[in-house]
Amino acid sequence: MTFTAPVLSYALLSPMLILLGGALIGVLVEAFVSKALRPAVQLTLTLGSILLSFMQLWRIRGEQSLTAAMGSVVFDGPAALLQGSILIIAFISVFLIADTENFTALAAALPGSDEERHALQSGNQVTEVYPLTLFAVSGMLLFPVANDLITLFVALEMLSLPLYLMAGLSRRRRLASQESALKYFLLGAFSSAFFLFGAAYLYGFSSSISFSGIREAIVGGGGNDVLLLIGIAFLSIGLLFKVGAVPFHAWSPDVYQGAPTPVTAFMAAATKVAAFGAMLRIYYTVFANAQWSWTPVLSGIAIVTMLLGSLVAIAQRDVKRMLAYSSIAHAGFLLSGVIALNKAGLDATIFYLLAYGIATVGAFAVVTLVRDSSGEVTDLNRWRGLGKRSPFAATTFALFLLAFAGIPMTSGFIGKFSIFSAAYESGAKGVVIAGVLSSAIAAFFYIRVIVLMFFTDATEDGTSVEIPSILTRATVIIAAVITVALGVYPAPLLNFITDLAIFIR
Amino acid sequence: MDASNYLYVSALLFTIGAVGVVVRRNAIVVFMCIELMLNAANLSFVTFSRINGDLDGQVMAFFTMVVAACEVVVGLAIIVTIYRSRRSASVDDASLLKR
Amino acid sequence: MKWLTILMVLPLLGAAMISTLSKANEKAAKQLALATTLIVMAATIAMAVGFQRDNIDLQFVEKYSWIPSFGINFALGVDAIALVLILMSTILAPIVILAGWNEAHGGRWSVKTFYILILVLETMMIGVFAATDVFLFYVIFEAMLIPVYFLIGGYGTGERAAAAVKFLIYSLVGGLLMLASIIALYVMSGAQGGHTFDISELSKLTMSSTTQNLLFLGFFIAFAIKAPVWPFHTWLPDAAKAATPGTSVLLLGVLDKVGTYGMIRYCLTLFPEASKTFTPIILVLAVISIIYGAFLAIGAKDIKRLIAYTSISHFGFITMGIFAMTTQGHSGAILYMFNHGFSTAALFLVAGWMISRRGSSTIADFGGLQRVTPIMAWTFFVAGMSSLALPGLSSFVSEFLVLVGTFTRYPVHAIIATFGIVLAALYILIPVQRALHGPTTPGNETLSDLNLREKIAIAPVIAIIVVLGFYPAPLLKVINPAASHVISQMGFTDPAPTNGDK
Amino acid sequence: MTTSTSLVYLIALPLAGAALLLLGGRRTDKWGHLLATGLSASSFGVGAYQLLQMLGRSAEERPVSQKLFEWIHVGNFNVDAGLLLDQLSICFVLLITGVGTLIHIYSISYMSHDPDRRRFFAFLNLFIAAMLLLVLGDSYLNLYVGWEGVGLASYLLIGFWNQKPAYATASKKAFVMNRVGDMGLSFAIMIAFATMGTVSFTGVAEHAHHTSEAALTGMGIMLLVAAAGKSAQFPLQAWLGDAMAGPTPVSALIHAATMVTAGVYLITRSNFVFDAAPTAQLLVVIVGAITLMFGALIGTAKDDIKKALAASTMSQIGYMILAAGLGPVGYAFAIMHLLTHGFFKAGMFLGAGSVMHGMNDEVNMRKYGALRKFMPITFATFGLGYLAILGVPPFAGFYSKDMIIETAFNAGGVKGIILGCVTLIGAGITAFYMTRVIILTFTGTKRWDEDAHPHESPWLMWLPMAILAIGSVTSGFLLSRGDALVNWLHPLFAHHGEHEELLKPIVVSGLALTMVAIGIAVAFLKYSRNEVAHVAPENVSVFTKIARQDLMQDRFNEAIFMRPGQALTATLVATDNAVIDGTVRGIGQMAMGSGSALRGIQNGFVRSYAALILVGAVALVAAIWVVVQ
Repeated sequence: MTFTAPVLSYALLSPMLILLGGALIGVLVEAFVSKALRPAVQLTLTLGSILLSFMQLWRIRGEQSLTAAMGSVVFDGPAALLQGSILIIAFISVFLIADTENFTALAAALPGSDEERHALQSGNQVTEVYPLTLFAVSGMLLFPVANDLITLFVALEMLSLPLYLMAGLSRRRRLASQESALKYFLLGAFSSAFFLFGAAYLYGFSSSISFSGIREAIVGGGGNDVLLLIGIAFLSIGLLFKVGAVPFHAWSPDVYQGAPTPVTAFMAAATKVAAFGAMLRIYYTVFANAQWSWTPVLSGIAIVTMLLGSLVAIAQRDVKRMLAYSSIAHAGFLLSGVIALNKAGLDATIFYLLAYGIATVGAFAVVTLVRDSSGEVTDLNRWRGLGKRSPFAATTFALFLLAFAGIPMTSGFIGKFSIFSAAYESGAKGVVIAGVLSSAIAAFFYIRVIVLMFFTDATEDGTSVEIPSILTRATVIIAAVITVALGVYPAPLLNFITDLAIFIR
Repeated sequence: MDASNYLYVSALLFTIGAVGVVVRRNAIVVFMCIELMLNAANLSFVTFSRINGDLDGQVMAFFTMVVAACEVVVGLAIIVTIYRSRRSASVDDASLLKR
Repeated sequence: MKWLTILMVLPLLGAAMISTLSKANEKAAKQLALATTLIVMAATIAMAVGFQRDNIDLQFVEKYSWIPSFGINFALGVDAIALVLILMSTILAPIVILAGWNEAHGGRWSVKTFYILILVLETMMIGVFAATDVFLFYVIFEAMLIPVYFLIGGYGTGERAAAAVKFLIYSLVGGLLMLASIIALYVMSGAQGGHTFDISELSKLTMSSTTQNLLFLGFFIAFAIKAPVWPFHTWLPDAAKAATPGTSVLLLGVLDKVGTYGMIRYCLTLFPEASKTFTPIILVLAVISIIYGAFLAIGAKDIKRLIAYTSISHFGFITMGIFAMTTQGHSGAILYMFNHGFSTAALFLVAGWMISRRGSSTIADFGGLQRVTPIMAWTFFVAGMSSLALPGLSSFVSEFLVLVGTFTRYPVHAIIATFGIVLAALYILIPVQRALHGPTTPGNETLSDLNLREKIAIAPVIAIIVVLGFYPAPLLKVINPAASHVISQMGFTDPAPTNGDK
Repeated sequence: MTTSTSLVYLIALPLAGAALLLLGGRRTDKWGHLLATGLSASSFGVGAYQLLQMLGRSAEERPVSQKLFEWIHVGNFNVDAGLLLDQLSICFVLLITGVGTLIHIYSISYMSHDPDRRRFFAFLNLFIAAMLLLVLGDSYLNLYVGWEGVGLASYLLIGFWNQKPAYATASKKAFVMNRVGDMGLSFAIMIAFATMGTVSFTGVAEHAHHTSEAALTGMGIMLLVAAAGKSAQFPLQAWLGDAMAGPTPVSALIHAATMVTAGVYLITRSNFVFDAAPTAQLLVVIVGAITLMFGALIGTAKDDIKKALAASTMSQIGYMILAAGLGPVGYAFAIMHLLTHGFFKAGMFLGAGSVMHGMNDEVNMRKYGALRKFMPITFATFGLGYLAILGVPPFAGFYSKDMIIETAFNAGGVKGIILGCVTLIGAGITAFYMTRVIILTFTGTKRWDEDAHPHESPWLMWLPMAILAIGSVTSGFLLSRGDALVNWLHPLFAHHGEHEELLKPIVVSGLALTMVAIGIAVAFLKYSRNEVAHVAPENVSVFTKIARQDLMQDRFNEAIFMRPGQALTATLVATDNAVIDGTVRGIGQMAMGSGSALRGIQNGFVRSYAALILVGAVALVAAIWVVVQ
């Protein structure tokens, strides 16, 4: 019996490997570098490895349609684009995370205990969040390029587990933070159980764990459809949970609110990209030929998601919760891109993911700016008159809201237009109409916030806006610039996507 | 003996686990139920692997165990922190965040 | 020479220059804004001179690729209709700035912001009429809302925030309906030989009558909200009441015209069949608007709301003229758009001066102004006369053309609409009597009459109103070819004299 | 048709005057009135010149036209700003400019104490210009411009003292009721264009004969509505009485001599329409008959001298309209009465003004009396006008009115007899109320307020009165000598066969004079013998009470139009807020409500979230199952 060594083609894996390397070093730094230097070192390390991996990604973007690690990872145009988006978002999110003000000095210490206080006073700030971020990012990179069920599952957990922990790291309102971690974890695990069960049935149906194998089985037909359908259904649950689609959305408002805002920004933006990336690959390649079974159901979910997200957002009084619901609504919009199941849909979804992700990071970045003595202020009523006290925060936040609302001249509009037209092209008129309708509803509450900030006068307990750290300011500005640029002249990016985004099967 | 019976067992286990998650209050128990579901999935992997006569399913099962182990680490960490700060492991007590 | 681009860029340059000024330097901001708008006006007139009357094709055409992957172009060009409206907008802009010299004070934000918003708005006003690419049109159509939103909400009075929101929500809902239609058009164009947003290309699309009707509605409702046509009108009085007079002039005088302009340029050209299908309903709505608006104007207690309601009535006339499908009706409607711009401007500006002096916009608070401030009173009177379409003033020509044009094809509608002229007499003369006549009510004795700046601002408006009343030929010569072109494209010919079917 | 380049000056001169005085402002206060008078006079000069020119030409060469500029050309709707001066319009031109000038002169003194005299003269000039445009326009649309122009001028002049709320209301009322008439005119124009494709007089005249009677009837009725509005004919007569709020010269010029007769002009001008539309013509007659009685009856009960004269104006115009309604035979007489009436009624109004001038603007005749001695000239001129309106030979009214009565009788059949009687009785009542005016004002005992020092007016005022008086003595004779006016106008109207005469002219005159005599007698018995109460007695017949209230016309309008209108307005305002805006707000509320309702799902319990997921999972499977089946 001859044994051939597996070909891994490291070049294609390198973006992920670099990040993992960075993460491991980060762990060592956490252990051995003096607490004075630690934050700086960690930050440079994290940014550095993200940058490096991005450069590597840029180098290899051309080498399309290659599979790596014995075909368990596929690297094609969409993969490059999605990984690129994730890295960009991660990069600017790290700027926010760098503002340690948000994170507990010592996660292990009891809330309000002397231990904690002491850690805080002695400036003994643990910075495990950086390596965790890197682990999560590498998982996210792996998620959309996974080419078999094992890799997919591993990637899913790789990106989830760090996030569960990061959600619990808030310095203020720690109980809420921990609670959000718990909820996120339990529900996440719960859904991944469904995911795994679905995977099992797909394997049972196709007697293969590789996507190509499953796809062939579907194309060939003749298998036991019951297995297939249960497989699709349960696998979808896992993915829909990650993107926060109704009725698997319940976790997101609580977690978004409880988690430290930088983390919220990071997961709201990056997780969506990763999860939708995976969805695109799976539904566009693997399940494409079983579309008769799942498109209608997914359309239904998309519609419900848009409407419910928009409607409930109206009634929110907390900025972060409102953004959470708005992100639910956007999940619905994005789903219509998945349903489209055509080239236009693919391009549109990828564009939308990047545009939306960046705007989201920007929006949450602004939220981190609005503070008073006891930390961030997320109660909308205390945002009254923000326009007067902090034109910068108010204006940029308004810009991001308009982008969410899909007002022309912002990236959001181009995204909405392209994704809806793709859906319409595929004949999903109902989804488009629901989309338009919920956009109208959504506009209602975005505008309400703008009115709050600009047209009403501050209540006596006025929120003070602390001078933002350079990095946070940078994040906001970068996000704003990109949001406008993509709205005014999106042609280059769109062309780039159109040329690159072709799945290999 | 017909292998499909194992599938019924695994489906049963999965259901028990799922229901358990919904009905039990203690975070640890809830987590155990989830583990149960994972193992149900594993069982069907193995069964299918037997039915299909290839090893992929079993490989998958191994991976699952590893991942589950990681999950336990993270999960217990979180649950323990909560327990320490709340002096209770009931998932219903943790309901600050709502509406 | 790239006229249209230049026109669109100039205000932006002005805005940029203003933004470099210090907040304190309000005077400079005003002067800079005024200068900019004057230059733009001059440029527009210069362009208009070079316009070839009898050429019904688009002129001053420009086209730059914008988003190739969607077949979107930054395409500009004007026909007579667009030209007339651009002319109106750019003439109104400096007048508004000069007339409302101090209305930016007491706003939430600095004076310079106000003028930056105004100039940005001017760019969009030009662009929205000049766009020949549906996508570009939509982008400006929507983006335009933002500056107005901040102008109302930031510098208005009273319930300004609520009014601004109402305005924005209404418009956005309409816009989204239009977006749905636009998406459908885009997809269809893709299916029928290449994605495009070029109007002339899109008008060639073949589609089932059901589709056409639905898409038509998508566009029409958006425009009916903008115009506004009954029953989509309730945002206008609130907005007009809350906004500063200058803003109201731009809102009613220019922005609302986008609605009626859109009906001609998009509804009729893109969906001729559907337009015919819906004409009966639309005509009814138009007639209702005319009568209904007039009655609400009669019932209005607030002078700004009153003017807003009169506009609803006037937009009824315009809509009726558009869908009467006769050259008279059509030319009349287009001329009406132009005239209404100026008569409303006159009314709003003078009303604004009255209000700013009296510190109240309730009609009952005025009285006997004719004795205290004769010039202001008579200016208001003349504006009112043109609003009730007194022969010899510009509005008469357009209103009569609309009526006569409608009568030849839809006599009943025309007859009902004509009752509007009696109501018009009431809704103008009632405020005239309450505000200008009678004994001078306490608190008004010391009001000051118009100062030189205000006289200079209002003089050209009055002049235009009078001159065009007696000699509209120059405008009509420009409008007629375009109007009859649209009519013939729709496959209509004017009804021949019936001799009473003898 | 001859063309001319000088017609425009007729209008341009007074218009320039108005513009100059209005824009010039206070600077022109000193000489403004003189300029205005001069311009109006020079306009009269142009008119006279035109007449001479015209006389020099043969009948069919007489009409003169001038195209000023291209006005409205759209599709096949082509209207130029063009003027037409023919035998008909020249009569009006001279009446307007002539009487107009006299009244300008009169006003110089009458308004000398008014701070706004300049504005007054500006408005007078504006009126002259508009009125000339009305009679000179060569198409219905040009006429329409003048038509509303005079409406505007009348509005401005009635409300000249609008600081008095009542006056302001009066002016508004006049404008609005006129607008109702204008609406009729615009309908007529629309019908003309839709059916004949033209709105010019010549064009319509050509097409009329091959256009269906239905269309022409419609057009005719609409023209009648217009005429009723402008000429205060039933049922749009209510505004004229209140219009007396204006300064007296205005009442003389606009609401007696010229503007209110525009309706007669419109109908005679549109003879080609009415001749081809008998029904419409009949309506014209009916309206005329009703109004002449209506006005006469109101006249009997008025104590306000101006209102009494106004009522009489209404009734006299009734005569003209009636005559015009009698077709080709009547047109000329209508115009003749119009001209003579222009003289004597204007004269009497100026007289009334002169009286008021002497009595500190007192208008209640019950507070006059025995003024004969104090203002002899006024009395004389007024008296001549009185004789003229009564139709006593050889005064002007005798010729014009008797012609109308005669033609009425000759209209044939029952119609003829009814109309004849109506006109006769009208003549009688006229005699009654005019005599009443004379007695109450000039004869009898003094019933003045203490502070009244009646005195004769300055020459600037009595000169015009005198001239007009001469006119009211001679005009009738001159115009009818050798059927001068009839022959002059003849070419414009359809030729008509001779009617068989029901009554000989002499008989008619006899009857008329008898009626007049009776009227005078009754008046003397009632007012001259017994003392006149200082305040109007209340113990009078219901009939009188009703007459005092203008036969309930205002109550009628209020009940039928005003109150329902106000109610409707109120309802619509309420609806707009509650229903339409309410719906919009409701949608907003709904979204809000459902939003907060759905928040309930998010109860914070992780187990219920899990349950949600579980349910979702089951639902998902079920859904897919359904889809597949």
